[in-house]
Amino acid sequence: MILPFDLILVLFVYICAIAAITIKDLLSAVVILGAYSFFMCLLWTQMAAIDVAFTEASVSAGIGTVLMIGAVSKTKRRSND
Amino acid sequence: MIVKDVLVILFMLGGFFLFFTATLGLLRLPDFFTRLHATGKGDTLAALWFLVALAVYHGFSLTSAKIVFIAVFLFLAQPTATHAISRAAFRCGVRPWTLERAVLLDEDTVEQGGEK
Amino acid sequence: MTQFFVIIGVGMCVLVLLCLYRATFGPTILNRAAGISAIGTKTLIILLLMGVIYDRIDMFIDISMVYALLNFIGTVVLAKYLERSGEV
Amino acid sequence: MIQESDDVIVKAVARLLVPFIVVYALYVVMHGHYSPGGGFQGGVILAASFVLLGVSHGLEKTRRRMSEKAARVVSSIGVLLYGGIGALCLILGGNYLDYAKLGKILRVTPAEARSLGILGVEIGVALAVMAVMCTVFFAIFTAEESPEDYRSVE
Amino acid sequence: MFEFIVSYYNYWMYIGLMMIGFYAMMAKRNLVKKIIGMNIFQSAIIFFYISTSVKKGATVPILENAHGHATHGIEHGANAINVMQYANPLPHVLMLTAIVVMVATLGVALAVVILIYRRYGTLEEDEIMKLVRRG
Amino acid sequence: MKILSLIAGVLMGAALIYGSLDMPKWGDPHSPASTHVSPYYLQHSIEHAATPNVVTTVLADYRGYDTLGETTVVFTAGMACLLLLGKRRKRQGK
Amino acid sequence: MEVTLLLESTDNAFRVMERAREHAVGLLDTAVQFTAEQTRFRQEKRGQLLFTGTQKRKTQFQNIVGTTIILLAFWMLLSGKFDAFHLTLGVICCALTAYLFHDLLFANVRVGDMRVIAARFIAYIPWLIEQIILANIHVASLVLRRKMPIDPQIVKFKTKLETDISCVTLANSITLTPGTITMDIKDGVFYVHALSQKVANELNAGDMEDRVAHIFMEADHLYVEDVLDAARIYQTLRT
Repeated sequence: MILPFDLILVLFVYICAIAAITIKDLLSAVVILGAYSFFMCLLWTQMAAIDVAFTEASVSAGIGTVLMIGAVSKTKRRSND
Repeated sequence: MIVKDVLVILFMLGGFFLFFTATLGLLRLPDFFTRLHATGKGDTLAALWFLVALAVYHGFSLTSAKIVFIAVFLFLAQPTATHAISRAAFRCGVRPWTLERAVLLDEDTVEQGGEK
Repeated sequence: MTQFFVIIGVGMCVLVLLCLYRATFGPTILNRAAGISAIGTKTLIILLLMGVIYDRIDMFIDISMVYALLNFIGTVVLAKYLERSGEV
Repeated sequence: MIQESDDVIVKAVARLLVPFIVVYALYVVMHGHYSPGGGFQGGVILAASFVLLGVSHGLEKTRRRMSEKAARVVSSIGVLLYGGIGALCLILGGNYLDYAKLGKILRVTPAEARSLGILGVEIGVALAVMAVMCTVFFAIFTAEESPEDYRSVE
Repeated sequence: MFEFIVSYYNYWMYIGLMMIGFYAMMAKRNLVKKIIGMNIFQSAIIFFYISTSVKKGATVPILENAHGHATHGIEHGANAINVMQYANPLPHVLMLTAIVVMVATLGVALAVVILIYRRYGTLEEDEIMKLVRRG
Repeated sequence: MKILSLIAGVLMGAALIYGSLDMPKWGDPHSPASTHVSPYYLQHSIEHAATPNVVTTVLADYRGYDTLGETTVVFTAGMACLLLLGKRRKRQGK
Repeated sequence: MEVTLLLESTDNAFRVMERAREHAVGLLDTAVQFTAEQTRFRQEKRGQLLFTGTQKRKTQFQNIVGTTIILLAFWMLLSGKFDAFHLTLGVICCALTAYLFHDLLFANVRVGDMRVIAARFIAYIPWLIEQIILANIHVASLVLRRKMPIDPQIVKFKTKLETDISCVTLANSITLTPGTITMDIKDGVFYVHALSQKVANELNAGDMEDRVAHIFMEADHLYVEDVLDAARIYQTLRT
């Protein structure tokens, strides 16, 4: 564990989480969720959980965001809240 | 040993400076296309500096070869992503910002490019 | 030397915060995508710096390579969706 | 969404990168013993290569390599490989998933037999995860948007 | 006091993240927003599990200087490994599989969302409930 | 509704924070989670399975049943997705 | 009188015969020419067909082998373990990947020499990095000033490059040198967004395009010649 990294990264994670649930444009929310996964990966790396970070990196960069964008493209993009 | 450390520090500071200018450009420049100028490629060169610094720090080994591969893939993938997103904006009809804050493009460019 | 790497890493995190401003408050989805692709590159570098701090860089380099190889798929898919739908 | 892209650059770069992504994923699967990685990660990266191929080169070229039917079969093969290795240990006189008994037929020491057993299991997991991710990707991206006969309620 | 905060703030962080996800799952009416909240909730739980595995000053749980020589390990390796030097691998294993299962369930949830949109033409929960009650 | 869910979330958070005060300190090497079974895994991984990556050993060898279950869950999720969205015949009626 | 008549008639007869001989020779000549052309054309076509046919059949195998070798080098650099077990695993994995993806890495087979292209490409990289650094300094100085003196504009130019891989090299080089982004490529026309007038003027000079054309041997038009002269190559291959 590296303490200064931990504090800053947790702050980033909070910013991303709040932004992802408040933005009304679903596509933007999905894209910001991708950034949330980046920071989660960094957080787990600094906690020495390297395999978990590997999984999160490959999942979020390869599949997760793509699936969400596909689902948004098949449904509606705007949301009411 | 000391030469290596100095080299690493110099490269890292250079990369950090380039990252800083790229981020500053991302914040300051007026519209989307000009922001892409700052982020898409200043970042790539800065990442190259950092990778060179790490390769120097780690010495000559297979890890350095992997670092070279990371640089190659970054130089392939990053411009492609920049191009893809800017092309999407161009096709969607986003008007670029110009000096007079008015569109001064010749007509057929707009006709062929922006399909709006 | 480790201190230097930690300081550089924290500085990179501050730059990520500045990019995050563009990613969260960016006027359109395009600006957000630009900010997030910038964050992706910086993430790769921070990962490698953490590897140096832990002194196990040969383990951490694999994750960085995943980001270098796969990070542009999301942007390409997003660009394709925007091109098809035609609205930004 | 999944038809062939008309962008030359994306197509060419995807063409150049896809074989390297696949080899990298296989490296991750095979070297899970010594560096981070393993079946789950390698499977997801393999699926990501197919996603990239499908997004850039269209559905037809992807189907030529991994069709939906093949994905179904491969995912079953992956789970069966995992279970089959366990059952093989059972047949050889050990407990279920006790790879040390594999040394009898492979003629190696029990520790190395366990290592090889781990490798086989990881390959099974990678196949299953890859095929399932491809299935989900195809299912979501080829779903019809809103056919009329579903709109009966309004 | 400072010592107290440093030794417990990580748990509070994950609790706050979990609250954000919980609130999004309950209060947001859009179904995709609910899925995003579910994602955040799951990551918070994974965050908690990984937090329990941390040891101060420990590196990644991949043994050093022991690249696959089983015989050497048997002779003098077993006692030479300092357990305090490596992080606890058990929560990593549990959470590693949890992430992949998370993506698989995400796929199923998105499939259900697409089906709901086909059937009702909207993603807002209250409108869907209105349509369901009407007929 | 929003107020209610906010209250519920805050209540849950308060209860969890109260519970977290009894947790071991963050980064404590002698916490109960890392003293019972994980030292055994760390010490015997090389000896039993010739694998330096302890995570892989625990994943596929010591806890193989667990991973078999997880793989089955992933497989089932894929099949469920296929059932939900796959090409099928038109529904009869309604 | 009669003698002159006789002489004239013989003369005429000789002339007629001469003309007939000329006609015959001409006819024969054209016939010979025609048949020769026909046979040559047929031969050429046959050779061409044979050449392309063998090429097609050969190239799939060659593609698989070439892809395997490249991927095996990549694998060995990644793996770092050179014992028999891991090398066997590597060969199996690379062969499998090459079998699945053989038409991706070498999509358009060209007769040009790959080694020359590789050497020229490697020589191109330092120049590119130098350009990137220079232009990066330019953009950094633009950004750091209080009033940013930028003048964005769209430059449109038609390229002479033919294959897609050289187009991609040019486009990515343009994107990498800061100040310019390739926005779109439509039928060989590049739309480039330039950050300032200076960068746009540099781009219009076309130095980079010439260099890229030099790398992929499109300036020499070796490619077109080689395809037309397939029969000759085939003959030299046969002997």
